[in-house]
Amino acid sequence: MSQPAPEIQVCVLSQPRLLGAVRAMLETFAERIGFCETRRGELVLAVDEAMTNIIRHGYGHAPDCRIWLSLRELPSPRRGIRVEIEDHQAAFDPEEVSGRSLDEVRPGGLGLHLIRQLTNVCRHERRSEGGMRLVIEKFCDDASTGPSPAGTQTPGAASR
Amino acid sequence: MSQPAPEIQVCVLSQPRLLGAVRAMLETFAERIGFCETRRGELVLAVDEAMTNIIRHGYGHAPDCRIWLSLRELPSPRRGIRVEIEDHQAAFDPEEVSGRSLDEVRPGGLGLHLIRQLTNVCRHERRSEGGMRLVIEKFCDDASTGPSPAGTQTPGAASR
Amino acid sequence: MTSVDAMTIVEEPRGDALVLRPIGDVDLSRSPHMRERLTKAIASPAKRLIVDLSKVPYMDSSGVATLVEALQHCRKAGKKLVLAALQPKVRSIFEIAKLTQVFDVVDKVDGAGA
Amino acid sequence: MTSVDAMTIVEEPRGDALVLRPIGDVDLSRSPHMRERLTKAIASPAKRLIVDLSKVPYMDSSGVATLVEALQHCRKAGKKLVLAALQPKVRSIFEIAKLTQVFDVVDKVDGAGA
Ligand SMILES: Nc1ncnc2c1ncn2[C@@H]1O[C@H](COP(=O)(O)OP(=O)(O)O)[C@@H](O)[C@H]1O
Ligand SMILES: Nc1ncnc2c1ncn2[C@@H]1O[C@H](COP(=O)(O)OP(=O)(O)O)[C@@H](O)[C@H]1O
Repeated sequence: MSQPAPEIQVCVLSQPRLLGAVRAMLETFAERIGFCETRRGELVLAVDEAMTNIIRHGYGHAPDCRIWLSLRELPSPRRGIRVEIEDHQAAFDPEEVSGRSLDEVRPGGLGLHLIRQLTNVCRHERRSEGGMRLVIEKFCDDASTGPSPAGTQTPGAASR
Repeated sequence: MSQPAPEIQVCVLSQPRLLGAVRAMLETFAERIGFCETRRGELVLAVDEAMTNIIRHGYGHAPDCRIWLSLRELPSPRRGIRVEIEDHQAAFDPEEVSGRSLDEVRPGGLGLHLIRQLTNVCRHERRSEGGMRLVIEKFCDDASTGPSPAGTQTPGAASR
Repeated sequence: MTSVDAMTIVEEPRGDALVLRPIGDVDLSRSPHMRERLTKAIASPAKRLIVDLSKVPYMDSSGVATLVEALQHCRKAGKKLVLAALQPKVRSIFEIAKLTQVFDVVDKVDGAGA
Repeated sequence: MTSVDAMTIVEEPRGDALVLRPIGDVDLSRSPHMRERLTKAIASPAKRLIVDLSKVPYMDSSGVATLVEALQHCRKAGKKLVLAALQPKVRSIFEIAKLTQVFDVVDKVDGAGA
């Protein structure tokens, strides 16, 4: 890749108790980049949801798998952050599982919806080494909550 | 190495503005492990001083070098954390530069002193790949401030 | 240390209501514990459960799912579930999920008739 | 974005004293900016500098070094440097460095004769 190195790269074990430390790091990084409290809270939630999904659906709660994150300041003039979140799980098709309709009241089915809603760019890729890469971008001056429309409403179909 | 994988590994560019994010992560990790506010503040300061020294003395403020950290919960019954901080700089001899005497009032010369004072284990190693590895351990129930005596008083002798 | 953390949840009976006050972030590591405590509270004689979220600065969808589940169980048991004192970040996840209409949400525990 | 951050430092003249109130962590990314501001303040007509640390939750040795350097410059210039309202974590680094005796340290800005 010809893009500059990420400012911060993290490899974290797939354990829920470690999520808080990653959130704290991202929150502080976003603050230094110039995100207001609301926007950085949204970014942190989106990334937390992605890690939560990997732990639950990707790794089925196995505590010794790995999640990789890279944090990058977006090049000016666009102020913002790109976060890439990678796993080594069996791939799933995010088009197939675009979250539930928000009009149903039931537990769950909210994660993918939140990730799309809270970010300016949100793209799933298959890694050539196996597993998935979720690329998220969030801009400092994102006035609305996210651009990406909720896709088709077919919850709970994918891997594991 | 036969020891279990570190809970969290970080690779961060050698830029002062990124230190805050690493501190926030370590602080939250230590809180979850069970460190009280005072002890985790000490651990965070020790690790910050180590990164600061690498940025200043190891890399001479070059912003595109790398610092690696690994965070590991110590196996029970010892509650605590091991942090390893690695760089790819020219090696220096920490025995030769054990910080200034605290009776002199002058700016600087405090970093190594603090690192030793605030930790229960503090050991510099040469990496076989080049560069240094600083291994720090801090226990939750560390009642005193650190065990390691200040070494010889020969400030400002090493590399760069 | 297990992978799932216990969290402090203060319980306080108030007349025929029970106030539950979780303290700290409610994420995937803590929502299982909150779920357990809610299940117990629903099985108690209390007619209303008031979840005081004033001490919860952060909640993710696993916490929201836990509360939605508790709401369903309360309805089945003929009980009321009230959410009180949501901090702004927590309120906004309920708003995005269009759940502020579904729950009884009040500004203060005292406003929950407790 | 440069590698060295500006930080907010509020300045407030009080009689013949100047109060400097940095806001936020003082680490390697911010101590150069604090150094600049202290240098200017020492060059000002103020006879005493009072550094109000009540809004500094964290300081590392680069911040301490900056203050030690300012102390030396103040002494040369026949001025007084007072540190006020240190938070516990910041106080403890001054204690470990045996610097609480070297600086004038007061609990409150008002106690600094300002
Ligand atoms: N990282 C992932 N790996 C595998 N499957 C996933 C992943 N993320 C989401 N999914 C699938 O998409 C569905 C919807 O996810 P989500 O919207 O987060 O709701 P929930 O996690 O509550 O089911 C999940 O039930 C799961 O089948
Ligand atoms: N990571 C490092 N790489 C190279 N030299 C170092 C490193 N850490 C410390 N040193 C050397 O040890 C000396 C003492 O370090 P320290 O006690 O932190 O005080 P200061 O950094 O203020 O000089 C430094 O001046 C430097 O010569």
